[in-house]
Amino acid sequence: MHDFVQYVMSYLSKNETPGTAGNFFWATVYVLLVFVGLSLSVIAMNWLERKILAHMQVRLGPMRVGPHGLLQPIADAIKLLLKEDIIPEGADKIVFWVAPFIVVLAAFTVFVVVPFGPTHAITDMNIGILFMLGVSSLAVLGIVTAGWASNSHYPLIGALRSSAQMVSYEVAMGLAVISAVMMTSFSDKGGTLSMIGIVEAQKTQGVWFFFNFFPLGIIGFVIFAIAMVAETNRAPFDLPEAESELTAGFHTEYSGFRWSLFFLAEYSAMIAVSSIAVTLWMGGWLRPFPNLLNGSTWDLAFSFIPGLAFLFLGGMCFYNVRRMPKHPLFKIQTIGLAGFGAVLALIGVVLFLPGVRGRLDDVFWFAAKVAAFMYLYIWYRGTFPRYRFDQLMKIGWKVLLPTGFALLILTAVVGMRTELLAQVREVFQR
Amino acid sequence: MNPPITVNPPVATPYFFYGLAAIMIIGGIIVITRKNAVHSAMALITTLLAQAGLYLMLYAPFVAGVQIILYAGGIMVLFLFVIMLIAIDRNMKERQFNKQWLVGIVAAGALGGLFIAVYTTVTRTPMGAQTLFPLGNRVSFVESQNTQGIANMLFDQHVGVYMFAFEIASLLLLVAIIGAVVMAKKRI
Amino acid sequence: MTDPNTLSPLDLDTPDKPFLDANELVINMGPQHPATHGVLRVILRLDGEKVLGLECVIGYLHRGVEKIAENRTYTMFNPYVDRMDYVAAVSNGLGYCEAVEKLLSVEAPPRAQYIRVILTELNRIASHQLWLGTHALDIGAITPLFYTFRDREEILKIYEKYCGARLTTHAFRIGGLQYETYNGFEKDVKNFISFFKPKIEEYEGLLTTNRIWLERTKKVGVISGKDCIAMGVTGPVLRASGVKWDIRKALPYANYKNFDFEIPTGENGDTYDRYIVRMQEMRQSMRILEQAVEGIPEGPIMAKVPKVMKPPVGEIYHSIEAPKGELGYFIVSDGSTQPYRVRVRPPSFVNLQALDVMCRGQLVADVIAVIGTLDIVLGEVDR
Amino acid sequence: MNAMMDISTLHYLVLGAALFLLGVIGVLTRRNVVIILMSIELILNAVNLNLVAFSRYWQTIHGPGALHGQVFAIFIITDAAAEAAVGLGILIAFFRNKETINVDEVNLLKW
Repeated sequence: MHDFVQYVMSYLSKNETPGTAGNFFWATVYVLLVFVGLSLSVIAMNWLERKILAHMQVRLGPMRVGPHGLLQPIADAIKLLLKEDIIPEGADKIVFWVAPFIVVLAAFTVFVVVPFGPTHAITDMNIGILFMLGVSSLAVLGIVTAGWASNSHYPLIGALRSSAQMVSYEVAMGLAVISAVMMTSFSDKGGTLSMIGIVEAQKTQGVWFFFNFFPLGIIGFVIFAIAMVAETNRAPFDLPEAESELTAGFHTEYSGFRWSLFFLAEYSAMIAVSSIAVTLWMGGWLRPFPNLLNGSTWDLAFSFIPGLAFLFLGGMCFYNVRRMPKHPLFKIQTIGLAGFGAVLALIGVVLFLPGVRGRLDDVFWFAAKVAAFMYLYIWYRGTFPRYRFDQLMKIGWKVLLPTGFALLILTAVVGMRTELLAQVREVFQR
Repeated sequence: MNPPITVNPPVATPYFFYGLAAIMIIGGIIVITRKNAVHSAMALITTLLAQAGLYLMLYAPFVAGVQIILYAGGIMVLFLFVIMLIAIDRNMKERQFNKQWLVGIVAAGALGGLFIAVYTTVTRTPMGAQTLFPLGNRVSFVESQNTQGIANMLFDQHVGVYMFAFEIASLLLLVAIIGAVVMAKKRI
Repeated sequence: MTDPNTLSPLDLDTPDKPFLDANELVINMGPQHPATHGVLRVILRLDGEKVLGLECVIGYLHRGVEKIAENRTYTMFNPYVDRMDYVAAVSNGLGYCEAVEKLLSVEAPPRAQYIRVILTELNRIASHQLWLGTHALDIGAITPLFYTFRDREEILKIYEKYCGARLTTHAFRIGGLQYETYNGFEKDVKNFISFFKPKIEEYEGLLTTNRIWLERTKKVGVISGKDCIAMGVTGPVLRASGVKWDIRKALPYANYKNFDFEIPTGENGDTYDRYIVRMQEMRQSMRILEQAVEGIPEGPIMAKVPKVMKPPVGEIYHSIEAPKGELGYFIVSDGSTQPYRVRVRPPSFVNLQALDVMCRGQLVADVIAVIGTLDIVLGEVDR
Repeated sequence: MNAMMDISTLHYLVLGAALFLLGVIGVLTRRNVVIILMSIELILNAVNLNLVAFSRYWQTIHGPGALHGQVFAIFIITDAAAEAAVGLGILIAFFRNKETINVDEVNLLKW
């Protein structure tokens, strides 16, 4: 027993991820934490998307279940779990069963390497970014098999569309990623594919790759940002599930629990690709302006922001408690909202504790950046019409791909400019 | 016995090897026996992913990553795509094996015999009689240098010997792209 | 290519072959499909995703309105016309009332005519709003739908205050109006005009210069003015193809000749032009509304019509410019209290015939865009 | 750890040989071209497995920088991608003309 405690405690002094330290206990804890956190954020994302989209569209969104519809995702989950699980006549049963699990597995497995902080990742892989791209590309297998196994025309077309779309955009996405990975190699430490290494490189080079080699970093980021929307089949690239054309695309025939797995996978894939973007271009867990506003005073000031943000959210809840109707029917809702605000405020207060503050503000900054991307996704959905299939392919192959190649070459040239100039000078001197 | 340059702990226990090997063999058997090509493809994907796991056990993470991206995520999607494009319903009702299946199995058996013969051959060496590939030569490497090592092999001016081969491979891919387009497109 | 006479009909008898082999795939879109605006069934013959031809199967909403007319008196039939194009019920009522008035040789008094024009133009705006929302939704923009429904609500409120109903209003009576306007009717209309003017800009801000919207609508579903005339296509579809034909100007009915407004036309006859034309039409309707609400004269609202209507033996064809095109009523009277025959020329039905011409060679996604841009209402197509 | 339980190069080689045999049986006995192509993928993978195992064996002798086997494996994966693309392209062209994907019906050099 003492050995076990020793084993558990020994990790805390180490300054590395549990996977790297080879500590199975903490690795399991981290896996569970990431899984729970991901599920919670998918639930939160579901509620937020409905509320934000509703307010963009001059409606209120869910208001009935819980204060401001806060419990609506839970009600939806219960409804979905209780629904009949229909398997269509003539469907390939085994494949039909397996397909959603492939998608969910692919979407969840990528989080093994996502760095929420310098030590807050399940493991740090030498091939981190390669692993993420590879595993997230496995999701397309689930989508294709789901469409095929349904034994119906609309899902089949949806599946073909989505596989073509995802395979095409993976190329452009890969090019953008390579350009960012290449940027890590223009320092003394040498390049790396590890997710943590990429953020560390941004720290040592003193610049987020978004601003690196202006405007090359921005171009790479934009390519990735377009490709990632296409990869996750979201508006305006939501052709595989284009409601007005293919009813629901590849998951037309799915219902209940299996459908909710697709839903879960879609949202966690969105979070996954956003984390890639944040890691590669937005400086991962680094706080804003680490090089401009440096020094211990600024560090201290920025480390208070997470707690303040939660306190602000809690304060908003209490403000809205005052605005709730005073009717007795709303009593439970008012109390619920106050309780929610209290929980948020409590989290905020806990985040002020010095020990917690130092360990968790990385996670906060990472989550905040990912949340900004999530908001972008919702914003796109509220604003844009849908592309047509040939236009989608045209953008992927005729715009993003050549731009990506040019970007790759330019990044290499700009990054190696001193060496190149030296060589040119050598040639002229001869 | 002195521990070799142990930088990494062992990736996994031998049970992982046996588990992954069993998955691969069962997957391979399913691939060549199923009527339905989609089931075959799914089994092949499982085999490929298990193989990626074996690569990780062999301290070859980069090859494992390439295996996942290219094989499982690229080539197999292409396979599934084509299987769905061609009508397989009719094909499933037909005879699945050709007339030379007996000959085929006999030939494969002979090949297997050859393998067994090779792997059990005992040669005399200064260290005594041993098979071609002696047991127990596990060693650990700095895993984090794998990608860089492969890059050196491919691109480095001094160590790299595969630069030319790399260029030829890109040419091969170009030819393959053009060939595939010519084959598959109805009207060019 | 688009000459309707040379189009070979869709051959549905030969069985469809596999996907890539003969490259022909027959897909059944509808009658239950989110983008066919009700119960339209479209049989598509596809080459990959390219449309080789299509055929509309209609009649899922057939209620025999024309036959019902033969068993009702002229007055009793009046509410039925509202149920045809339920989105533009007021226009349908106007056409029918004016046709019977012509048959009876009476004319509605000026005050009634002004109020009729106001209500009809409001209805045109409401219909175009609904079209815009659903059309944008089909193309994937979900937000305009909520904007248009928010603003359409204001029009429906005016209707509700005026006659108690919101959708199938039955606002007009043969010979004029049944109800006098309520107190503040003019103020409400004026308020609506000032409320709605910035809203059009809001819609256009979301769509008109949106790259994706341009790509999805430009050069999609092109039809030439000649083809339109050959197929009898009317309304904004015809005008977007460059033909300046509006019955309000060409054969003025009600008192449209008193108003100053323009006929917006397009050039290319594609989906984008139709969008622009309809947006302009909303603006022109506002112009008419401004003039009409200023000039409502005092006076009676009902002409002298007999309690039991027995029009003289004869026949009449009267058409008006409904929001979707030419809405015509052909009524044959045998001198009794009931019409011998009522034939409706619904714009949606005629416009729908152009779908095949407009969709050939386009992609499946364009079929949805074209169905949206034709602005059909299945209640009117099937009657 | 027990030396018998330790996984040596030979273990990988035996597994590779088994996969290779499965692939060969598939190629020789099946009629469906798609499955034959998949069997070829099996064969290529068996070879890859051997190469990576050899690479590790080689590294124990020549140091961690000697990654020849892994580089070869990557080349073979590239090759497999090219092979799959062209093979499936031929398959589609063939299916379009003959409406079959059985190899024993491909017995004419022209049609």
